[in-house]
Amino acid sequence: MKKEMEISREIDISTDLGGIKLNNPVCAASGTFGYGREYEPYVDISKIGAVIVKGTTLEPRAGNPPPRIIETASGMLNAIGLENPGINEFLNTHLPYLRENNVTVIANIAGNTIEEYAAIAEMIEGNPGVAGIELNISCPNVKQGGLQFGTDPQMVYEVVKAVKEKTTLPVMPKLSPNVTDIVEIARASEAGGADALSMINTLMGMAVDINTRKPFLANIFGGLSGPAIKPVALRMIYQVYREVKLPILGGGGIVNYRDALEFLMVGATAISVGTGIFINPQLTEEIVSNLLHYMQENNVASLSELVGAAHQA
Amino acid sequence: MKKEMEISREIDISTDLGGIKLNNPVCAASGTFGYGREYEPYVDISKIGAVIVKGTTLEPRAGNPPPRIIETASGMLNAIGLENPGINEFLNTHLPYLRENNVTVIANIAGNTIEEYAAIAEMIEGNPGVAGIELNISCPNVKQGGLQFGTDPQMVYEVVKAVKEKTTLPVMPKLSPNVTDIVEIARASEAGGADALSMINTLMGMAVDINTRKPFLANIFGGLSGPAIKPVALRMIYQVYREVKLPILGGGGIVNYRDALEFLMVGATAISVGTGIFINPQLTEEIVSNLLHYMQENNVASLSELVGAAHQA
Amino acid sequence: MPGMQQGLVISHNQVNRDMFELEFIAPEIAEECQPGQFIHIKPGLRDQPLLRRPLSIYDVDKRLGSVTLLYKVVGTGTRLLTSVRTKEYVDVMGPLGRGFKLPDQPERILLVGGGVGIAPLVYLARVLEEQGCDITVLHGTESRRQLVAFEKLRQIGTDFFPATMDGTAGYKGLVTELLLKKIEPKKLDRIYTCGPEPMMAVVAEFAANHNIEAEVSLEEYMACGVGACLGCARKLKTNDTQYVKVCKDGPVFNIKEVELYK
Amino acid sequence: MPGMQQGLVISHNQVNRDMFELEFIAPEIAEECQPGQFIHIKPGLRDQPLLRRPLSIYDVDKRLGSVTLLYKVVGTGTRLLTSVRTKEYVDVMGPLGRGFKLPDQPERILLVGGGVGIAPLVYLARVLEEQGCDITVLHGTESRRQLVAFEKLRQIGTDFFPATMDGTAGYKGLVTELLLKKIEPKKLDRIYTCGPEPMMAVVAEFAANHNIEAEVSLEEYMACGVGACLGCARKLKTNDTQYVKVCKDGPVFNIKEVELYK
Ligand SMILES: Cc1cc2nc3c(=O)[nH]c(=O)nc-3n(C[C@H](O)[C@H](O)[C@H](O)COP(=O)(O)OP(=O)(O)OC[C@H]3O[C@@H](n4cnc5c(N)ncnc54)[C@H](O)[C@@H]3O)c2cc1C
Ligand SMILES: Cc1cc2nc3c(=O)[nH]c(=O)nc-3n(C[C@H](O)[C@H](O)[C@H](O)COP(=O)(O)OP(=O)(O)OC[C@H]3O[C@@H](n4cnc5c(N)ncnc54)[C@H](O)[C@@H]3O)c2cc1C
Ligand SMILES: Cc1cc2nc3c(=O)[nH]c(=O)nc-3n(C[C@H](O)[C@H](O)[C@H](O)COP(=O)(O)O)c2cc1C
Ligand SMILES: Cc1cc2nc3c(=O)[nH]c(=O)nc-3n(C[C@H](O)[C@H](O)[C@H](O)COP(=O)(O)O)c2cc1C
Ligand code: FES
Ligand code: FES
Repeated sequence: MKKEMEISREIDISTDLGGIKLNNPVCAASGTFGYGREYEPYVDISKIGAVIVKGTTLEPRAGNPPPRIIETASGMLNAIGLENPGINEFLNTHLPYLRENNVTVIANIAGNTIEEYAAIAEMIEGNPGVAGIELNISCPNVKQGGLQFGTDPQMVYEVVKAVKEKTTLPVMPKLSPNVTDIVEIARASEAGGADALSMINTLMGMAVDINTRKPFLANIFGGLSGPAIKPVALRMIYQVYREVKLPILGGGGIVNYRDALEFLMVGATAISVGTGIFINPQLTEEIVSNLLHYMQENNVASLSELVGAAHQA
Repeated sequence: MKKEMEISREIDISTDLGGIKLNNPVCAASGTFGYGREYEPYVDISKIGAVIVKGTTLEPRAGNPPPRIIETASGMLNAIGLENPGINEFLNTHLPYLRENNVTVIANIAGNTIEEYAAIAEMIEGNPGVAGIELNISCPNVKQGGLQFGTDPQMVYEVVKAVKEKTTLPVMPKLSPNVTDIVEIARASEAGGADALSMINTLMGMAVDINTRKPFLANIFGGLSGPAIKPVALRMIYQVYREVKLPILGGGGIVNYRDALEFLMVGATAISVGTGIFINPQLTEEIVSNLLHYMQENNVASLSELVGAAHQA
Repeated sequence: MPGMQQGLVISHNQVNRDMFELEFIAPEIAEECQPGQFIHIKPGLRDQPLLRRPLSIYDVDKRLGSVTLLYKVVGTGTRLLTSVRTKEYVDVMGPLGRGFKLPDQPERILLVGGGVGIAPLVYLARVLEEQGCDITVLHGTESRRQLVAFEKLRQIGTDFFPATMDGTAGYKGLVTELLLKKIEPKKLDRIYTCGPEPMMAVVAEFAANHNIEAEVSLEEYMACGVGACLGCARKLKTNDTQYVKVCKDGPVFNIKEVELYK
Repeated sequence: MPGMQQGLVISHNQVNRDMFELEFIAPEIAEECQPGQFIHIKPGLRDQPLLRRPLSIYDVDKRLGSVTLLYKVVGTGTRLLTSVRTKEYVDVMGPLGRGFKLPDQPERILLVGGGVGIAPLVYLARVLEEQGCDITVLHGTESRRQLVAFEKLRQIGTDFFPATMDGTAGYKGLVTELLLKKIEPKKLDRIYTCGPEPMMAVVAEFAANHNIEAEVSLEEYMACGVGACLGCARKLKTNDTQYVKVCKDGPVFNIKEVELYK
């Protein structure tokens, strides 16, 4: 008993996500944790692995008209439309707050063109308090007629490369699952110089209001998140882990530590929770403590014993 | 009251799925209803819109080792591996039984090569009692190193074309949702001469057994079905309905008549239920009667008023 | 500061065909409750339904540390909630949102509630009464059976006037007709309203015509309930360029700021 | 013919820390039940858990039209099942599968159950007893508390011998040790067994060594429960080329046909 308690103190779950140092592997996913403030009453935000802030664009965006969200079976659809105050406001208002509160911050950035991505990265450069950049490449590329960056390997390569040229921070593209071959996209990211991969963003879906006989969301389509998508997320991470050597931030439907373990075992170095936070704002904390408990009970000395474990024959 | 009951008798919900005549629009999905026999104690199988039989190959197949199935949040993964007795056994044993029971039968066929698909279609040709052929193009193409037919537009085009050349029956490819651009695949099907489209097959997913730290399914990956995938299915049908003029058999996660209505409204001419049958073997019947009731209550005189309704501005 | 707690259910009663009153002990939450705020409650412990559901604070007993909710069964979540028994726990977050702005001094107040929209007005009435306000309540429902807050409002000491569509109690017809017929605007300092938007739209017009301060409580689908997901967006006026978040900027808004659906 | 019914729960009792006995009225199903068959039950009415769960027929009262299940709480479905109250309904399909092959004439029978694997053996004992068989039961569990079928088996009139790992009742140790030490194979005509596979593997060896007819009841994950989905596949012997379906070809198999996991 005494021995176990000692071990517990010694278990180190800090981790390195392609140069992004995390005290623990459990992060808050972009768009689900605002800029950290909103959840301050519920959780010590400085203890979260990293807070990945709301997707931020060059200019402020008003977002989509409502309804923006609707619940589905074990999931939800969202079509927020990247409402955000723009990169300046983020750097001037939100980042200082997060820095003061000792939060590990990953900036999530989005653009309509490669130049926009690069410009935002350049503006972030030099601002203390940002540990890394997550590239939301699931937005439509206006120059290419709305085709999403994240579905074309060539565009993925170019966006990553352009951003890498403008920043010294670790860069982590967030892959869209709405593709035929996720490995191809991961390889393109690697070729572009990505330091890590974030997987997965939401699946594109929709719902119909049978009373009005219209699409439920004003935007028609929305991103599906929550437990419903976990099997797809696990599969994609498993596939990519075998073929690409970059560390992976895994997420999609995690609502408890057992889910988190599945993600580690298929190959995620760290995990992110999104929708789960809406239900339980203390989820990040809870997963960390259950993870420690699990490791202790099962004599797992380090996270690396778990990462990719499901690939062993 | 009396008036309503009269209307009810007059509502005609028979429909035409690219030449496949259905007495009602609610079908049993392939692989979930065996060859009909298993559910005979629970439901009048002759009254089902169509029974789409288990995917059948040229030669008998033993299928994958267990575990083959595992439940997930609002869904399940399956990796049956196309266990089936082969096309001969289907034609000699199962088809006569179904014919005797006046079941509307759609044959679901699968092959490793284009030639196999064509050969099976040819063998079916001339056998009375098959109303149409559903092409399962989600199987790996052995000639192309395992890449699925259903993810490459060119292969889809060729498979459909080859089958059409060997049969006079309506041909309906069943589209895989694991693609970047479902509309492209639908267009390829149309170009190949498809009479209808079946959408969607399962999403590829996986699950990990955290106790053994191994993939739960012996096959590692499995197909995700059930309510979890409904938003993705609806979205894809909505997209295809706008661009391709073929009638659509819609399914993926339908467990009640409200789900069925959503599928009709995004553009499905008929619907299929799979996983839902495991929970409620009488689901096809129940949906038909609830649909009739809904149409009556809402003064909907024909299915066509509902099909695609969500596209009206 | 809002919090998250397991609230011990001490009473849970069906008050009519589809409405329930649920009282739970959660002292830290009860202590903070302001009228017009809401509780974000998880119906059931599993993923289905997945998200929490927002319910207005119907009543609070700070001494006991309890909060009471009044809810109508409309779907999955509310149906599941009905199965919670006393001595069991409910997972609650709150109090959330911006509540009603209270008058600085005793005033003559009108509350107009429609259906289950009466919920936030009851705790509001209690607090206003404690401040010495003079309170008139109009409550419109389908039928006598839905006048579930009558007893509480009478005990609090309000003047209560029901309107029922079927005439089984009080005025027969819309509560807005009752408002226009019965209420003398000159005798009013302030109005608070919650209910169907077309009803509130009439209240808004009434308030505007007579230049009376008024607030409304709005609804939108919610996920986080705290302003993090940006899901519960609404343009207060059609031509606004920005969306407010009903969960954080509301649910209560000044009636002049809002364009209500008719 | 199997059917699907809403079974009216007439009793539902917790029999130890994690085991429950659930009795429901479903006359058409009860009428058809054979020992060794199972009921496919939907825990809860929502999509979670999504699928039905197979539970063996523990006992049947054909006069009353009732079926009793004995289940152990191991996960989502069984946990949810515990919340069903008497006078509520459970959604049941059955009886499903191929049950035990009964002897043509009165025989000397041994039943070997491990843990909750005792479930199908109880109704089997009842039917065998009615046929005039001479029945010995061995039941192995962790502790005295899990010997939940003792009372029923005694009333039925079997010779009951427990084995508990902690020695709180009967033989201290594995039920298979008890089997090897206590049972005289010459006095046996037939064995039926259900429990953990390593336990059943020892029974299989015992039966083979002494050339005694024996049957086992197997488990696999199930979706449809009727042979339609091909989900519950199992190769009975490692070198078989075909898979049986446990739900339809089983769950009961002749012990000689099966290679058990050790
Ligand atoms: C701030 C606020 C306070 C509220 N206070 C109360 C209250 O005190 N008592 C009460 O009975 N209800 C209240 N509601 C409404 C309540 O939140 C919804 O009725 C409830 O969430 C429905 O959940 P459900 O799972 O039963 O329904 P669902 O199965 O989710 O949906 C059933 C129907 O209810 C409607 N609905 C569902 N969720 C919402 C939502 N968030 N907003 C608006 N409509 C919705 C939909 O139109 C749908 O057709 C409040 C809503 C808000 C936003
Ligand atoms: C023919 C048959 C008869 C059975 N009879 C009984 C019985 O009389 N009493 C009883 O308590 N149990 C019986 N079982 C096992 C019972 O079906 C499972 O314990 C139950 O389905 C678990 O459901 P859950 O949702 O609680 O667990 P889950 O949350 O689904 O899983 C919890 C754990 O249980 C195991 N498990 C889940 N489902 C199955 C399954 N279908 N087969 C094997 N293991 C599973 C898994 O390993 C998992 O780790 C029987 C199984 C079969 C196939
Ligand atoms: C309301 C909402 C808003 C989101 N906004 C963003 C965003 O701005 N940028 C981004 O990259 N991902 C965004 N996401 C995706 C999440 O970060 C996450 O990848 C996804 O929800 C899957 O994880 P989950 O199932 O744990 O929620 C958003 C998700 C939700 C539900
Ligand atoms: C156990 C199982 C077996 C299946 N087998 C086949 C098959 O042989 N051929 C095929 O085209 N689809 C097969 N499917 C896919 C279903 O026909 C259906 O397209 C899919 O399950 C989505 O619908 P649902 O959510 O209603 O189940 C199978 C699905 C399941 C669950
Ligand atoms: S519900 Fe999340 S911002 Fe309002
Ligand atoms: S569970 Fe479907 S075949 Fe056995």
